[in-house]
Amino acid sequence: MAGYLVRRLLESALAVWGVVTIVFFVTRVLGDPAALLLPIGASAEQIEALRDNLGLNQPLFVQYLQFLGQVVQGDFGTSFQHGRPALEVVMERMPATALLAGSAMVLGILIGAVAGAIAALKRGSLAELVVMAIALLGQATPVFWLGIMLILYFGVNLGWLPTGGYGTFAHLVLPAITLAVFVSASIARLLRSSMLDILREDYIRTARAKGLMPHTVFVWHIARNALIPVTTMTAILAGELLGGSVVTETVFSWPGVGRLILQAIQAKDFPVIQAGVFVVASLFVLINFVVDLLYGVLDPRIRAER
Amino acid sequence: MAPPLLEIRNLTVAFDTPAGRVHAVNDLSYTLNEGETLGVVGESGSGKSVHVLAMLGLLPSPPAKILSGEVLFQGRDLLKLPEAQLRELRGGQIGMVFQDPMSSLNPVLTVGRQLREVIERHSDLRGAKAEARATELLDLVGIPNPGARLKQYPHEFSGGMRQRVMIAIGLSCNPKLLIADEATTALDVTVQAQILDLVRDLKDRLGTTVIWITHDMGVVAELADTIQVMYGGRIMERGPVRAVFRQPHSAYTWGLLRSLPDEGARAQRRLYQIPGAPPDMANPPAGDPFAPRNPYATDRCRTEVPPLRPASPVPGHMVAAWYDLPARLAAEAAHG
Amino acid sequence: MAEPLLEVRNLIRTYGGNRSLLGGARPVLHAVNDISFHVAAGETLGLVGESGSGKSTAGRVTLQLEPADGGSVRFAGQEITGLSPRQLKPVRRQMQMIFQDPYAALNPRMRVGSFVAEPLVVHGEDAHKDRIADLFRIVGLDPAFMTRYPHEFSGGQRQRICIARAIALKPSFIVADEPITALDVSIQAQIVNLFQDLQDQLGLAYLFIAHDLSMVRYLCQRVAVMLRGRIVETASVEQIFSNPQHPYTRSLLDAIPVPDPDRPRRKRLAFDVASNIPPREAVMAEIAPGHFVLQP
Amino acid sequence: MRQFFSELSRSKAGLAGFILLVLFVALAVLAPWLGLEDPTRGSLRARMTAPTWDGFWPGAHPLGTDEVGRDILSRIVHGSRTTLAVAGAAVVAGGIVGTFLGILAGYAGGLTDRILMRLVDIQLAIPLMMLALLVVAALGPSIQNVIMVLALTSWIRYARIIRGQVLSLREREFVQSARAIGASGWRIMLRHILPNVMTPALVVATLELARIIVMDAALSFLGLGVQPPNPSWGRMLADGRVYISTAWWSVTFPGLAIMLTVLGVNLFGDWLRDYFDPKTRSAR
Repeated sequence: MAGYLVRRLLESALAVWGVVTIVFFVTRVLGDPAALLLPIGASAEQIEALRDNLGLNQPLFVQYLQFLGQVVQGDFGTSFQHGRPALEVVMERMPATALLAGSAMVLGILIGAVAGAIAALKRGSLAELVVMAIALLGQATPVFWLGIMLILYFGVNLGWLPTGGYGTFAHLVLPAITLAVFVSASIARLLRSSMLDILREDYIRTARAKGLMPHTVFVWHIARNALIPVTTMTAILAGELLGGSVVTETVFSWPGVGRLILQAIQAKDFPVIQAGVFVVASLFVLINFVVDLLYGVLDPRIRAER
Repeated sequence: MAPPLLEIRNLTVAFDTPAGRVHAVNDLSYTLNEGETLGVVGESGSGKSVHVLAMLGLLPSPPAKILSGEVLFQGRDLLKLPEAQLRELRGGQIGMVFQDPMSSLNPVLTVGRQLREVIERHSDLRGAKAEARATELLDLVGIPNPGARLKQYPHEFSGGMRQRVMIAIGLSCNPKLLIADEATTALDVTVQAQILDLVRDLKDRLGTTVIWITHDMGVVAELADTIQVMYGGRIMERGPVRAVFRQPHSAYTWGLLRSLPDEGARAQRRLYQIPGAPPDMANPPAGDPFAPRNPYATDRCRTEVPPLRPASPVPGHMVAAWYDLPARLAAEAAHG
Repeated sequence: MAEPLLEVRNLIRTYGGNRSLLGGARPVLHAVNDISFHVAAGETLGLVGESGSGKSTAGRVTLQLEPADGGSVRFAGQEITGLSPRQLKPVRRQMQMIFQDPYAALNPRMRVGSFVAEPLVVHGEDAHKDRIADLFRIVGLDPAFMTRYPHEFSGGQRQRICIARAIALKPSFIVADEPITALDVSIQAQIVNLFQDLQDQLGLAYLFIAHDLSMVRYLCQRVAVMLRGRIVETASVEQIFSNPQHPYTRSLLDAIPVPDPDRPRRKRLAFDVASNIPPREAVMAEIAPGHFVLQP
Repeated sequence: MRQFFSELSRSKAGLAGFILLVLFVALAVLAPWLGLEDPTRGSLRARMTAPTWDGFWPGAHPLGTDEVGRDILSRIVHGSRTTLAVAGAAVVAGGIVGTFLGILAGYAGGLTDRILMRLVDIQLAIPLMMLALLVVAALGPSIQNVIMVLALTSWIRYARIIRGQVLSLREREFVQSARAIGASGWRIMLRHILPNVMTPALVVATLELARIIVMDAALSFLGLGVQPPNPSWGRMLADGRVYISTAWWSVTFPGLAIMLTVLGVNLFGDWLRDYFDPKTRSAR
């Protein structure tokens, strides 16, 4: 187990290093930051001087090593737009992103789990049909469009909720519901199909042959085993939410990391792009790490392999 | 004479498939007395497993459908019993052991938990008392160090040990009837031998009635009082083990026995082989299902299903055949 | 004495062990641990053992489907361990394999005719329809079935298809890994007889792998019994059945359920495989001509 | 083929999905011949006209017009060309690369497998949307680049699933048997493994098609997709969003088009998976 932990930590570190490398090389292709930093009409000499100053004239590999050295110290450079350390700018926006993604996740899992379980247990009923139809629609609806539609109806037409922004609980409602629809649709569909698979397992027949009460069979034999695929799905959805934050936060004018990264890309603000993607990817790597450990708790067979 | 423990009357079970309705069990009737051990022999598609799952309400429906019949257990018709009452019987009065001990135990729960939950379901034992009973059961089925083993998960047990656990679960509430469905098929021969010894010992000690489903004639010979040979969803032959093995009256039973390698039979190079293949249950042959593979089949066999009739003077020896096998064999022998 | 067709000496095959930094270390498992046997042309050797005894691994390593970690395999006078795939190709014409599960042994996306013809194609031989049709007839199948896909066949028919493929190149040696275990009882005898007939017609030698001794007595001239990666006893069928020496062989014989209700039943001596690992220093001793037993 | 359609006609959901898909593909292919208005030219007189069915075809705007007076129906129909072409190309490209690498990793094993799977892990650490954004921002939003980026986010899904399939296929006895007759590695991969992973690859492809359509729309929505004057659904949403309080139709219909397409793909994909899955097949 300890060996496994060390190995898994090493893998995580390797993944983060890979991310840093990809981000470094991709951003170097984006354009010339020196030209951006100076006012329009700056002379070629001025640009050259600044390039020298920023270390942009050194060989790419040297720049990469320097960059790695800085990243290890948490230094992503100064934001061109904000004039402050990039990591600081990103971390300021982190709570907003975490709040939105977290509340959407919790809400979505709750709704999705209940709906999926009902659909699996009431096979062939009207309830299953309704749940599955809604889930299918929910999965097919692009999150950003659903957001716009909810804004149109509840914000513009009914005027019940703010159309965007951040600060109060009312601001959180629409974006959280929008994302929760997507999460719960995926969870409901996955839970239903994995429960139907589990229902075909031999050990369910054993449980029924033991004359156990239906709720015992459900909780300890069906749900307990269905937790494993749902955990996997949770990690995947977390990635989708973090990646999709770029879009949702734009739709709802939500001041999170996603919107910050988009603005930074438009402004070619490399330090912020790098810091932003680094933070989001690290968070995602961390989530995957935790989920992996959770498997060990949920599935004794996996525990034994480690 | 005491009434039989189990009486099945005209049980017919079918599966609805895209290709149409497939009859897995056809008009099956038999009785089982208390303390008796019944060995049910048949190959895939014979209906041997389906009929016991059907009577305990364990077949998924759809696609399975019980079309007719009664299953009287201690006088009560299981097929008409509400699910709640059937649940009381399952695991309590009737224990079951399945073929694959690998997949029949829940992989994420400890063995102790899976034993305790059935004990607590059907008895008043709780907590430490249930734990003690679970330990006692593991000990009973010959698992060393039962106290520690209870805390382990199924994957930490070998196949044979897992099947012992399944037997412990099946026996946990002192059932009147234990049903084992191919319980030793997935096991190594030496482990199978140990399990057979164990079951023989347990049924002698506890007086349990047993239905042992298998495809192995040898296992039946070792364990059963009565043998019931099934084919194509029907009983081909049934009777006291000794009588049936000594003089089978169904060509199928006879073929199965002859195709086994004999002790000291090396001189003859070829085994007797039953020609053809098991019937396609979606398109079963008319008449006797075994007729297309039966060298002794008569025209009547191919058109009309033979009823189960007394086969020999031995009480309870029944056969479903339009032909007289011993007479035919004797005639063949006389002609050289 | 002439060299036997197949001569296996001190064969070793291990699994697990150290891997790279991120792979983690697993304990070494000796699946096959220093075993030796030989098969003469036209002979059948039974290799008997329970699950985990290493018998299937032994079969695969003999055919070089897995590399040996030690020891030698000589086939028709040629050392075949350590050969490259290219060097092995001509040898493969001579030795074939038949598997346990006829459902997994056929490519579900290939017509059975092409499947049977594949060895001929791979070795650049004429794979004309007539030749395939002959193969179908030899194993007792209707050549009209050639254009069908595997799912249209029963287990017994599938095993016949596999046998047709195995004999397509007219090999002299076949490893049959529990070829009847997965079949219905009423079909097993058909396949066993087919094995006998093919041996008579083609002069094949078999390594017949089985998990119990019941069919072995019928098919084999000699038997080797495996336990935990070691061979514990080798002898002629007659010697094994009449005079078994190793306690494990005895328990295997004892375990065969006898289809005779009149045989008196006694409680068997339990042989616990887990606690009877043959010690490393044990060696085989010849206690009678051709009868070898592992001595502790 | 006949069996395929007879099974399909038995599933309402699968059939509905198939019809939706065929409908959108037909619209996309036939767009120039449908007598629609020029999707790129508007008229200032017709700015932000609400949907009207008067004097339908041609002349009216059944789905209204946008802020520069372009017919929304025409833009949606022409936009489907871009969407389906981009998504289709990305799915095929990602599918070919991913399937190939998946087979290679699974069959070759060892170092090849380790390196490929580490690469997958690293790429998976960056949420796909962010990776796509970064790369498009760096390379510029041309059609080829968008396709490439979408394929880049897609190959890993194929590779992972196909590799898993190959790992179990590799142990299957017919593959062992092919090795026993002396077949080469390439022959085994091509004749024995590839045909047996085509169905899972196809199932992944439908899942991916749905995901890629949405991601493509999201990229356009953020202004990093296919550039104007080519109509694209995501771009229409972004443009219409500004006028949300006065012209609801300009955001509603493009989104509806995305949703229906994805719904069609998902419905058909679900059915396809069941159709190919032996477990559910035998249960039916």
